[in-house]
Amino acid sequence: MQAPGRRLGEVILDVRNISLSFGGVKALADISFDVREHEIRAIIGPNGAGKSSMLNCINGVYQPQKGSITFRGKTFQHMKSRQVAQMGIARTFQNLALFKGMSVLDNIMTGRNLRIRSNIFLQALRIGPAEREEIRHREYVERIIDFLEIQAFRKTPVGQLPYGLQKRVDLGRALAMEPQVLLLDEPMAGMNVEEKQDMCRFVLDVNDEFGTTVVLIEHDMGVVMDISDRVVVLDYGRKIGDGTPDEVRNNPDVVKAYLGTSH
Amino acid sequence: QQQEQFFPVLVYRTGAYAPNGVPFANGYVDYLKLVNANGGINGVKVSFEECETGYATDRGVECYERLKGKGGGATVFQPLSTGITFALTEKAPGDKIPLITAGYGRSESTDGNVFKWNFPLTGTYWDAADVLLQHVSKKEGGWDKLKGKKIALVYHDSPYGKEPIPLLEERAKMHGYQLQLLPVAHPGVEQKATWQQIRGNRPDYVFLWGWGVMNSTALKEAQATGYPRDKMYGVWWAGAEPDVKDVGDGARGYNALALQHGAEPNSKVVKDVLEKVHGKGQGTGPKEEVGQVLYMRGLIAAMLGVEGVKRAQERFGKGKWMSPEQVRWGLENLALDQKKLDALGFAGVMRPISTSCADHRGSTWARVHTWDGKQWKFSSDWYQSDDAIIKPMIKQAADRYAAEKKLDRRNAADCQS
Amino acid sequence: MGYFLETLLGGLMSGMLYALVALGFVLIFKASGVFNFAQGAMVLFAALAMARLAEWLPQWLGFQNAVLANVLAFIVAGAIMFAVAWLVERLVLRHLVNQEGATLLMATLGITYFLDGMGQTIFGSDIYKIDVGMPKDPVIVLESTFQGGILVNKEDLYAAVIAAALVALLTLFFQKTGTGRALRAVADDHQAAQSIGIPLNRIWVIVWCVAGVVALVAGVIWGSKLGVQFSLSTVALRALPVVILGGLTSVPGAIVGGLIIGVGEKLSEVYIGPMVGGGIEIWFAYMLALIVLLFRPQGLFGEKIIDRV
Amino acid sequence: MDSKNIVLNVNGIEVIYNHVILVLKGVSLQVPEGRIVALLGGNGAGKTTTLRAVSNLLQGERGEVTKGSIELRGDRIENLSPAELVRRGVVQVMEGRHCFAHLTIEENLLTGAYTRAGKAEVEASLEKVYGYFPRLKLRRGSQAAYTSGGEQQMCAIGRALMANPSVVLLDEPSMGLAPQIVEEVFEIVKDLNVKERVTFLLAEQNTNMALRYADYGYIMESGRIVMDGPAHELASNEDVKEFYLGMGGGQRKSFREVKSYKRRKRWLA
Amino acid sequence: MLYRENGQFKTSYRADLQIFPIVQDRWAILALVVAAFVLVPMVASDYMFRAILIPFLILSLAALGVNILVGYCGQISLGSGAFMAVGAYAAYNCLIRIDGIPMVAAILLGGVFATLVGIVFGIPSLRVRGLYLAVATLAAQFFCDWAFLRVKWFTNYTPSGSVSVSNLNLFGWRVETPAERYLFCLGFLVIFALLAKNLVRSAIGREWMAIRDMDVAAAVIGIRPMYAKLSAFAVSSFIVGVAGALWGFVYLGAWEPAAFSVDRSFQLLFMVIIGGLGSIMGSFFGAAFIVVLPIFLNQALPAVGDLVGVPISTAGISHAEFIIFGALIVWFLIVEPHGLARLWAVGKQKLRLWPFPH
Ligand SMILES: Nc1ncnc2c1ncn2[C@@H]1O[C@H](COP(=O)(O)OP(=O)(O)OP(=O)(O)O)[C@@H](O)[C@H]1O
Ligand SMILES: Nc1ncnc2c1ncn2[C@@H]1O[C@H](COP(=O)(O)OP(=O)(O)OP(=O)(O)O)[C@@H](O)[C@H]1O
Ligand SMILES: [Mg+2]
Ligand SMILES: [Mg+2]
Repeated sequence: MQAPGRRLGEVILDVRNISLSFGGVKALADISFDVREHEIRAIIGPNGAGKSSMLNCINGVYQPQKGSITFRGKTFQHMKSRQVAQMGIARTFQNLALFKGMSVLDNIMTGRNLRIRSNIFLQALRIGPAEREEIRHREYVERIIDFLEIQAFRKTPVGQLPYGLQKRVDLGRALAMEPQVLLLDEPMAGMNVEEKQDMCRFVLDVNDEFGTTVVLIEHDMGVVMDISDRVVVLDYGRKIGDGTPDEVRNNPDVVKAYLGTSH
Repeated sequence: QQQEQFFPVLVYRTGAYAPNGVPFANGYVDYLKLVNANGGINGVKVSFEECETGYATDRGVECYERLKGKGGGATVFQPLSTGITFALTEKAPGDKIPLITAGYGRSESTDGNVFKWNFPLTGTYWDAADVLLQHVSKKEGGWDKLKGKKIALVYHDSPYGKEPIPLLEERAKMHGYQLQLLPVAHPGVEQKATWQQIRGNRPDYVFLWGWGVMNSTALKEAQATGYPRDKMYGVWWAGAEPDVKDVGDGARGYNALALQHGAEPNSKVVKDVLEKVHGKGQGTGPKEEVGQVLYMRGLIAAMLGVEGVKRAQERFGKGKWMSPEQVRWGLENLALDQKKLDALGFAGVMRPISTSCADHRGSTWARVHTWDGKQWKFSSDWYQSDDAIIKPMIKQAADRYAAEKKLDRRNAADCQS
Repeated sequence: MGYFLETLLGGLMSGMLYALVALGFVLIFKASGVFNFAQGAMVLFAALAMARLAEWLPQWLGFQNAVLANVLAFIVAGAIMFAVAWLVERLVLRHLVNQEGATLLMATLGITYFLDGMGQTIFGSDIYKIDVGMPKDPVIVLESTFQGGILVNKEDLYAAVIAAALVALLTLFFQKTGTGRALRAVADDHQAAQSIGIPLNRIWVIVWCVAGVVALVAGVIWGSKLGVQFSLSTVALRALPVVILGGLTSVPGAIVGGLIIGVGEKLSEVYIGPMVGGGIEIWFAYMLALIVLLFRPQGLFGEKIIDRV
Repeated sequence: MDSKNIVLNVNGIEVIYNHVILVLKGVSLQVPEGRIVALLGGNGAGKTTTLRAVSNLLQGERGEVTKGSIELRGDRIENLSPAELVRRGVVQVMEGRHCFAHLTIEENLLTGAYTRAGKAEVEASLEKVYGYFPRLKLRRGSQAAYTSGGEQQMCAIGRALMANPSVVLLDEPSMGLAPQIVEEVFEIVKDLNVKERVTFLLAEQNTNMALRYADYGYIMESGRIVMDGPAHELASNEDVKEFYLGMGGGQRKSFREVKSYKRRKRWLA
Repeated sequence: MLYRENGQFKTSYRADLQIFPIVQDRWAILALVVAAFVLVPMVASDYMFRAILIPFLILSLAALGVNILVGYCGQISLGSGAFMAVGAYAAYNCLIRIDGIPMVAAILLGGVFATLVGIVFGIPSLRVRGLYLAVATLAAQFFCDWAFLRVKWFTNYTPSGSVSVSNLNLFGWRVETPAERYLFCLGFLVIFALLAKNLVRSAIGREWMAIRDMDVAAAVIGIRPMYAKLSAFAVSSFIVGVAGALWGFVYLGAWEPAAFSVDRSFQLLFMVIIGGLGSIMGSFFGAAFIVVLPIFLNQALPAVGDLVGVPISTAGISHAEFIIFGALIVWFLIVEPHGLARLWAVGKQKLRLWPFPH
């Protein structure tokens, strides 16, 4: 099931034999999978399977004890967060890691930080180039705000927003980085169907218009099966399935470990 | 209606140094009340206002600013804090208000040629240190006996505590005793390590340059480490009742300088205060406190200010209100001889004082008193500090100050004004 | 050698006294996540109450017995500290549930000012004496082994023993699962704790009350050593590095921290101080704490700082 | 509904945050004894706020009920402390988990039983919760902060159950849980409801599930109740189907398809 | 009804990016600044200048600096007093050791040295956080206190260790009268406030806030914690250092380390918390509250006492001052935990709605 006009490219992100454990808990055991350019890749699995930990490894938040990650042909033992960001990988968080004291606008503006060129003195004086730069980025961020339909909350401190909107802001912040790969950790948790539809639309649009590769963790099987190209299934640190949604849906291991019978 | 002579009173009745600040303030205020009870300064009534500094420099500066313009111009400021003195020394010349720092403040401000507005009357810390050394050397049997002796200075780690160091070092060079410097951080309640060092080092004498709780703490620690109290000598700010009161017997034998006076419950001025101020129910503090060491110092400080006014009136018009500038002249030309002192009721409390343009200190006399477990008793004769040593030090320090400030020394003509 | 041991011993004993003050901080922090800036003021307030009551009660009630006076004063001062705890909860903490640490810290600062002012208004600002009959003069032991012997301060020794006993008691209290766990829960999340029925109000009164009693004990011991006066509240500043070194949430940490800081600062002042002009003990204590923090950011026994997305 | 059996009666409440933000504009709802009532609505509708108002947890958020009344079995409860409410059997599972980060999973659960005496009973409850969520048992010794999102959610639910409540306010229990577990949670709800007559007020985004298990539903929008009715009626309402169940025209729409008709309208890159 | 931004549409982002997007605010602030520069010097008394306005301005400046570190970057610091001291002593040494150096340059150099020291003591912040960090900064405080007492070179070998500065002049303009001193400080404050405001609403300010609110997430979007924290320490201690130099030069004239003791550090921290963490405006409110209120109480209480016919003693007044001050702090926090600045904002919001209740 592939949208017309969308080609999957080469492998852009290749995760090889990643192992990660915390004390006695083996969060990830020898996990390998790849992500191809422009695709929407879902990761699913029961609670505590290691999905978020996987993203954390790609992201440089956790450092896997074993394995390597290859991004665009370059291989890393483990990555540094800033490096990852500079290479064009952005992410959202499962537990909302927004900057609580800042407004929606400022939160999304932080996503542009890597692209700010003027130095601290120019910023302090805010003359010419610094101001122009600020406005340029502001314009970009405003487009994201329009896109995510959160214009009305532009200046609201994010702490006061309802949960679902915070999730959108989180997405907005990631989008502001103009990423090549977008890692989404349960972006649709705590939303009703209509809102999930909106979120899906955002994700699909980004994927479509910019060819952004998306890695998506989600528990709503409807969403996963509908919009992803390929799915990885983790189960307590092990990989138990990998393939198109249809393949995964019919994989007995997956059904047993995760989907249950009702789906 | 005649203008009243306004005395600002900077006090600290709360905070870490309150136990010592309160009796001083009470004495100061009571004396002003006594002056009024006696009809004012040649008929000029005295008014006053307290301002709480908490011994903090910035609060002190605020008080100064608040009170300096009152009553046509504050007569004289007495900050009772070395820190505030330093700050006001910079401000007073601009505002043309004299500062009396009786027994504290910067030692070099004795040099009236440079420090036109400062009056460290009755003695400075250099005098104090010198007198202590004289006393100790006398005990030992001569200056030469000090050779090889160890003297530890336990001092409040601030300009106040550091003032005596140059003199002690100067004398150490001359007489070959060993000086050990032991600073104690504000407010002085932590001295365990200090006294541990003293116990390790066993100095022959300990000089105590403390203020407030630091003094009583030092005595307690001395007791706890078994250092003999009779080998301890305090400066005149470390020799009053609050310092020893709650140590009680543990402080027996402890000596301290008396800034001329000690506790003087029997002096005439005390009786006057009891009769004319306390007797009328206008006393500022508790009755028992009248005549105690710091109370007396408050009285004397106030008296010096009042006498400055009186002296100024002699030149600028008896019974008139004196401007601060005129008072400054009065302070610079003080001539409190024994007769005047007797008349004021200060007989036996202090020695005559006379100042001049060059000498703003007026007296270099001091003696030692000792705590016997119940009260302070004089235990030495009068000493006079050695100007042969101190004068050059004053000159040098004052010159430095003048150079830094790009000030010229006052000339003879200026001295007349 | 004897001198070294003596310094060490002195350090250990003053360490115990720091620990006693530190304990107050730890208790309140552990149980509510509030850094109680007012601990020093509470020590002062309690000590002032104790000192003055021991003077006043015999006058009011017309008896002479000094022991009785002290006992009564201690009890009444304890009751006063309880009242303080109750008022603090009623008037302050109750209204600041779920607020950030900085806000609560600031509120305890307000309490500090209030207590300082109140204490001095009610009890006066002179130096007062607490005399619970602690021996002041030193004893020299092991004179045969070391030249000059080792000087031991009985007063310190008693104080250290009392402090140790108190600490042991409180450790037990916290280990006793139910309450201890609830307190930790409150510190983690006021709201969630409320949502499962932990009565914040009562817990806070209890904890502040215990902290008040600890402050009273600290006040009595320090007060009898140093005299009761405003500067007593500055012992809080000495106890801070102790709390941090031991870990903000650990009762035993307060002890170990206290001992380390006590010994560290005394040794440094005695052995390093003279080389650099002295007066280094206070910053040395803080530097010591800082160095430990570089290796263990949560202090020696503190709960690991949670750092997770 | 039979008014005698109403446990929880919320009557026209208005809630203001921070003295200025008016969020609830007169919300009324009733929860009958032994029933499951669902509270539905989009993001920011005010579900959480309603639950907070009931459980009196508003204060910590600087919110207050300015109008209306809330009654529990006929008694006004606006001024009770949350702890007192728990004593009366009302427990809330807060949105966003709020586990005690430094406590282990097991300690979290045991803290949930704070109001209960009787060691043995608590022990039994603990076993019961572990029975419901075996994953928790596996991770019992781990500090809550270091467990996965779903595990924390289980912990939060389990912790509330440990209080042995008679009325549970559940705020988005299914958030972040795997599909099976979601199902299980609702089964637990049903189970407790049937076997122990526990009453539930359930704020939930998973409308589908909620309406399947609830007896009655309220739908909120921007601070008001806009629709209510028995669950099965709501479930068959066309608007509800369209907006809350994602079943325009009786058929579940693919998430991929939704996009195509809305897309041009919005994204103006 | 009057205070409303309805109908004020911003047509460009530049317009929206102004410091005060609402016209009324802009005019009000402009009027305030003009009044501060023109009106105040005409009407204020000497006492106002020297005892209230000047310390208020200087401590506002210091609070501003502290707010950048504590309020914006979330690094609790109790070492601000030390950085003030470094600023003051460094400026003093520049002034006396570099011939012919203009005073402004000396003051700014004081700031530069404070920056260096600030960065050094900021390094632990890379590992240590929260209250634990506060203690690390206290180490800075006590160390600096000690160093300025003990190292004689800093105090130019004055025997007492107290230093003094006089003859302030700014490129030939002798800053002599209180009004001139006031204007001098005001100039510094306005410029620094503007620069600081620019910083906190630029990328760097967002970095600081991001680090404060959620450092892991900040790292993930490419913010370097080290750069953000150390730059906050640097900017903050620069401003605090300048304020310290002004405190010594302009307000005190002569000072000793006690002028920058740990009490000052606490005072500054209180200012930013009471005023509002993460708010430039809050620094001013906080400074006003902490500097002016005690003085006001100190003067108002006797009057009140007279009014009701109970003369209060000096001690009584200052105790009452403590009590009232403490109670007010608590009261304000209960009314608005996020400080006076937030209270102000909420007030404005209410005004906007007025006369409707919501
Ligand atoms: N920092 C950590 N320290 C200790 N254990 C951890 C840590 N991070 C994750 N774990 C453990 O690793 C396992 C995997 O966690 P992870 O967060 O990756 O799960 P997940 O698949 O995202 O689950 P969910 O769907 O519930 O979010 C869990 O059991 C969790 O408790
Ligand atoms: N602490 C707060 N301060 C100010 N406003 C708040 C606060 N909490 C919530 N709000 C506002 O109240 C409104 C309702 O929020 P609430 O959390 O009750 O919604 P909800 O229905 O639970 O949404 P969600 O499904 O996203 O959880 C929102 O507009 C939100 O911005
Ligand atoms: Mg996860
Ligand atoms: Mg909600």
